[in-house]
Amino acid sequence: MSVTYIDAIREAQEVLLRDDPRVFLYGQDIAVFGGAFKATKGLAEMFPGRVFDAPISEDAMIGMAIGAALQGMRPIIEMQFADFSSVAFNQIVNHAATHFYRTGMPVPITVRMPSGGTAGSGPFHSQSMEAIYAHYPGVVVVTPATVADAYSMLIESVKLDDPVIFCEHKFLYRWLKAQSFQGDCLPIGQARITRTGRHATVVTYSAMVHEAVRAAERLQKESGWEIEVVDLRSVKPLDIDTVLASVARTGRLLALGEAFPWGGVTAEVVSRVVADGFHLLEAPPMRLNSRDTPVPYHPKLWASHRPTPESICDSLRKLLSY
Amino acid sequence: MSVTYIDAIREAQEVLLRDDPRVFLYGQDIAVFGGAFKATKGLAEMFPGRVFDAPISEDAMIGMAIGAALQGMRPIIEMQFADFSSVAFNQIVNHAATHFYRTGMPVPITVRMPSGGTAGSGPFHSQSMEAIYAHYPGVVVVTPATVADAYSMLIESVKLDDPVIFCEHKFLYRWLKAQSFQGDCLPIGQARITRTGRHATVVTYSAMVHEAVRAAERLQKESGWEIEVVDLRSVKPLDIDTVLASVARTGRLLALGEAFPWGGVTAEVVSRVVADGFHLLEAPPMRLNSRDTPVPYHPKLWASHRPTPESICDSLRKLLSY
Amino acid sequence: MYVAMIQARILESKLSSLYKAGKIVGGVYLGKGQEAVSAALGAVLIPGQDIYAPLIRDQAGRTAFGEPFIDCARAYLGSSLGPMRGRDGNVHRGKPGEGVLAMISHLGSAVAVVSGSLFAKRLKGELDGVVGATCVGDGATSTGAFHEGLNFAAVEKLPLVLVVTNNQFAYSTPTSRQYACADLVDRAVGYGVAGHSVDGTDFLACAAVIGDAVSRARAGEGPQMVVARLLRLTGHGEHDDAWYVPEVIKAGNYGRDCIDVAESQLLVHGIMSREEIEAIREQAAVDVQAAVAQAQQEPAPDPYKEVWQAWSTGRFYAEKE
Amino acid sequence: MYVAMIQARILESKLSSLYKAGKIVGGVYLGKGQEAVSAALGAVLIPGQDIYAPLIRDQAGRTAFGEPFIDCARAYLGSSLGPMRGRDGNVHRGKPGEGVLAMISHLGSAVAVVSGSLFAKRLKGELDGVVGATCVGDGATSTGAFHEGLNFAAVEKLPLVLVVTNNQFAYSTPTSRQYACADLVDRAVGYGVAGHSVDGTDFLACAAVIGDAVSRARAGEGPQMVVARLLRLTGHGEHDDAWYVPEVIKAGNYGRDCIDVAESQLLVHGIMSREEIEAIREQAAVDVQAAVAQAQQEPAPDPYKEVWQAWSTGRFYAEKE
Ligand SMILES: Cc1ncc(C[n+]2csc(CCOP(=O)(O)OP(=O)(O)O)c2C)c(N)n1
Ligand SMILES: Cc1ncc(C[n+]2csc(CCOP(=O)(O)OP(=O)(O)O)c2C)c(N)n1
Ligand SMILES: [Mg+2]
Ligand SMILES: [Mg+2]
Repeated sequence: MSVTYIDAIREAQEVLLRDDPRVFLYGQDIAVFGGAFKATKGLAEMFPGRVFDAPISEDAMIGMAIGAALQGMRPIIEMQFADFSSVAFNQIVNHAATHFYRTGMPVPITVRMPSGGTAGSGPFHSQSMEAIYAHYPGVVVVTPATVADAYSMLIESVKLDDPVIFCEHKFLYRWLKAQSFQGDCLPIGQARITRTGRHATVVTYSAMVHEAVRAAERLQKESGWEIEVVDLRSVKPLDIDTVLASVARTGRLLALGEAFPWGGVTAEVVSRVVADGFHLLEAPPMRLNSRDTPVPYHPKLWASHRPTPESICDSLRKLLSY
Repeated sequence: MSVTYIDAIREAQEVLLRDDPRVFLYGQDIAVFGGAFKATKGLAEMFPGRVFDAPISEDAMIGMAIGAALQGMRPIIEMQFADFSSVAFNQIVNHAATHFYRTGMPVPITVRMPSGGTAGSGPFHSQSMEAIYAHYPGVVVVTPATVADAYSMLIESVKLDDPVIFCEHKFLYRWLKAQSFQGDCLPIGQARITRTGRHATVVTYSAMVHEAVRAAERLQKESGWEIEVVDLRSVKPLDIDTVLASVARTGRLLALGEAFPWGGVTAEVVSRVVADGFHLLEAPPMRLNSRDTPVPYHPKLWASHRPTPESICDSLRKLLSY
Repeated sequence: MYVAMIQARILESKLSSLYKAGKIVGGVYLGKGQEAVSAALGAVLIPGQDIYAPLIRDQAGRTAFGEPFIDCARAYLGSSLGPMRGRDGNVHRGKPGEGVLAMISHLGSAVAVVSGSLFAKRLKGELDGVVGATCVGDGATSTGAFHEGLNFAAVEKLPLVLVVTNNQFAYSTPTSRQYACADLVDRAVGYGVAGHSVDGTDFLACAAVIGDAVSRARAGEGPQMVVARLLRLTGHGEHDDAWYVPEVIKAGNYGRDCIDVAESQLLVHGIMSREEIEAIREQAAVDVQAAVAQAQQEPAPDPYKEVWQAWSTGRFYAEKE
Repeated sequence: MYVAMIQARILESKLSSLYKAGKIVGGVYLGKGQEAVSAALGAVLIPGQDIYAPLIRDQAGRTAFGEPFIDCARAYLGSSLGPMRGRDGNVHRGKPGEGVLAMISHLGSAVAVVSGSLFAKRLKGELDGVVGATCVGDGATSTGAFHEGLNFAAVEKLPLVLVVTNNQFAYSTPTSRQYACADLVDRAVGYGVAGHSVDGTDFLACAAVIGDAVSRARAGEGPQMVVARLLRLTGHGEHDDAWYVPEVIKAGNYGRDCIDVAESQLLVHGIMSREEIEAIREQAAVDVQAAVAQAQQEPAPDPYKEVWQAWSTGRFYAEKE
């Protein structure tokens, strides 16, 4: 029997509710309905009085969570889509993120953000906002790419004392399957070598890990190139040591992400690698992001807006031929 | 007689109101009171019915501007502090920024954001949000560093058909003086070599241009190093050609900014330079940003949170000694 | 107005079938049960003059305001000739140059935009007799954007008509988890705007109350908030069977189908005959079918020809990229 | 409560002098004229049990709630021993572990946070007899955060006491540009919360009305919104001389100084004698002076010793940076 990425998220929440009386869930349509993506299916019935439907008030949802966290609770907030967190932006970056530094009292909230593009979702149900939150001091931003990570990192996120932006990728929800929820349980802040290689390193995270692996497999078959794929797992903190160790082996770096191209995770990765590992590089480090437009609605446009195995292969070929 | 940076902003608005009937001003306390920083002093009296006080509703202020722009107007919106634009974030990045791509109809609004740190302003009146907005496709983000740029770029911003985030630095408001508002009138999208040099390039923008120049002068006096300072002027679009040309001359790059260290302008600059000018570099490109905490309130902490001539000199010495 | 209701219902049924047949990518959100409210508004707005920001359940209002079926069909079927050229979808379509705003998903955000358009018209001296209208659901009233936008309109005494269609649910969330006032119309006094209440299943009442609100706004009486009570007669989207809606609500007055009510009212008052109604239905079915057939033959957007430019300022591309 | 008012007034006059003497960096925002409202709330809240989120004009409430002068003096004078250790300033100070929230500048954002604290207490079974209170100005009522937060509290029927101090201005903006309802208390019905109105210059009335609101919340009657009318008797901050406030308002009832009113009420009702009042004043002056003197001798924060860490999770620093 196989389990999916969304199963992992649901299961982690069940375990958290079961094991930790401080945990409660709050979000739009997450109680009886089980959430827009069914990430909380059945939990309201299993845990009466601990799973709540919220009004359409993202700002207040986060404000509420901050207040609850200050009282010792561990709220998990579901944004219906990451894109809607734009209206909760202030409470996240100015209230939750600054609180520990300002007062010494941490704000342990976990904000689940269904992120990333899927066909036909369009400009307001497809966004990848990890870079926006990671820019701010005080937040932890995690971006699980596997079923096991979705599971263990959600559990770990809730245990962390800092506010966590949990970017779960909608494309992976039902598409990504595994035999179980168990994995290597790497801690947040540690990257993983998803695929080893020696000719180039692709540093990426979330759904793009799988596209990178596909591209790597294709290049291996086609021309014998061995591409290493590093899954950052969390973009803040960002495990530059694992990245540097990989680049030390391969000498070549492609930073890959699905978010908009200006700034973002790929720029941070490249900047850190060149700062500390300039001498390791045998070719200019490259970046591949989405195109610099809103995420288009039509599947044909969408498929060419985000990086694909084809465009990743193209970038890698360029990188390898330098 | 000398004029200041804030005078330039006020004067540009006067000229715009005088010359373009589509222009109006909207913001908190900007009418009779003339604005928290007096950037609109006297304009309500000079231009009756064209300068309006807004309720404390930043989201609606931007929404209003979008609607007005769609009717052919050219609103200039004053945020009382850039930090408060966090509650207008959604209207800016999701409504204004996406509108041209989605519908073909541009949204010519200019949002004035009093940005950056000053002593004693603390975590919520000191922020530099340029990177947050620049991440999103569709917006123009400008960061004038001189009196003449504040003047000409504000005028040009209002003439642009795209939404412009006009990041004006509060520290420069009264501190920065010039003989007149006239400058070289470089267009938005073009960087300027503020100071020529041949040993290293500092790429920066806004108030940090002046700190970089100070650092450069100090290093020149101390040890004869000639540091080139590039003022980006706008961070999106970002004039990488001018930056690359400078790096081609100096072989060394320090990207400098006052914003938080994760991601941001400095990461974008470094990533683009290494992508296109890797072979030009004789040393690993460096970055210097603020520290990774909220902007502290106490002047002593604040002064050491942002880059200073001292810390810039330190970075440059490291860069030059590589 | 009744014609638009019927047309919208038939158009939407078609969209629903197409969705179930997998012919539409993306969501389908229907206005079933809300046609009277929606069309009552669309019908009294003046194209080319007024501003209209329809929301997800406003097919009837769009149709009443004059939207041709082909615009709708193109949007849902992803034709590159559609109003959004495949860049945005379905209910988001708009023609802002013609006064129909192109909504973003974030609920409540159109309130300030419509108001801003009116504010601009006043500055231009073109506000006389103009109104701006938008619709929100019970759920959207909980957003900060709704509050700020309405308050702005009230302070400026703009001719905004804000129709709140209280369909008892926001997705699956019942109104008891959305607000605690007795009736959403109680909010009007707190903003200093006029409040109107109407049974949204009652065709003639909708026409009267919404028509009156629009006239008042047009006459300079400031913002008008209309709260219409009814039940969403479908899922939140077509992926949702709305199992969570209790039978008792469905069986009650809210559960009435406004189209049935309209028909009997039209017949009783002798406004239309059964034959006329049948003829409208038949014609609508034919026209919808034609629009769908046309849109289905049209090309999808081509990513290789797509102009991937989010700025309108051309020189930013020419010079730099 | 009266003691706290006097103490706050004396403390704030001192802050004002220090500001004018350039001894304070950053802004000074005073509660002059608002002490009765502020203290009435602070005095009936129970330290160690209730949640209190004071805003910029709540020195009197803080004092009434038990804040020692030294906390205030340390914050304004930048002592590293202050509650915010120099990391944040002045009116932002708080001790969230003791139920006094540390405000951020963004107006309205505390409403949801206080409510969330109460929600948590309910989940923990510790809500009985507890209230949470916060204060906002007329201007803050226009924020989306205010709306969303209050609506949330209403839906959850939380024991929130929301005091809206309508001091006629938000910075320089008069209420006519802020809202269009007749009275902000008209908003209560739209949220389904209890509304109370009070003349904020009237000491005894404030005590009665705010005391009653707090008791009702404590008794489980759900959110209570109190709207107090008065005039800010100072600039927005000490940098502002408030020239834009029309004489006619200053001369009217709003312009009364609540401390004068309180004194005459205390004397008339024989609650205190003039000697007692004088003694309180004198003692307050001495105590304020002592606190200021102490804070002035204390060290400023040292950037070299500062722990520049925004995460509380230590291993993120140990491992990676
Ligand atoms: C700010 C925001 N949060 C969440 C959503 C997701 N969402 C889309 S429709 C909807 C329910 C809307 O309910 P209501 O306003 O009552 O309108 P109805 O669908 O009932 O017509 C939700 C939660 C959204 N679009 N915007
Ligand atoms: C969201 C937001 N926008 C703007 C400001 C800037 N600001 C600080 S105080 C103030 C006026 C507040 O007026 P009001 O709420 O009436 O309180 P009062 O100062 O009169 O007590 C403004 C505009 C802010 N703090 N937060
Ligand atoms: Mg609804
Ligand atoms: Mg006020």
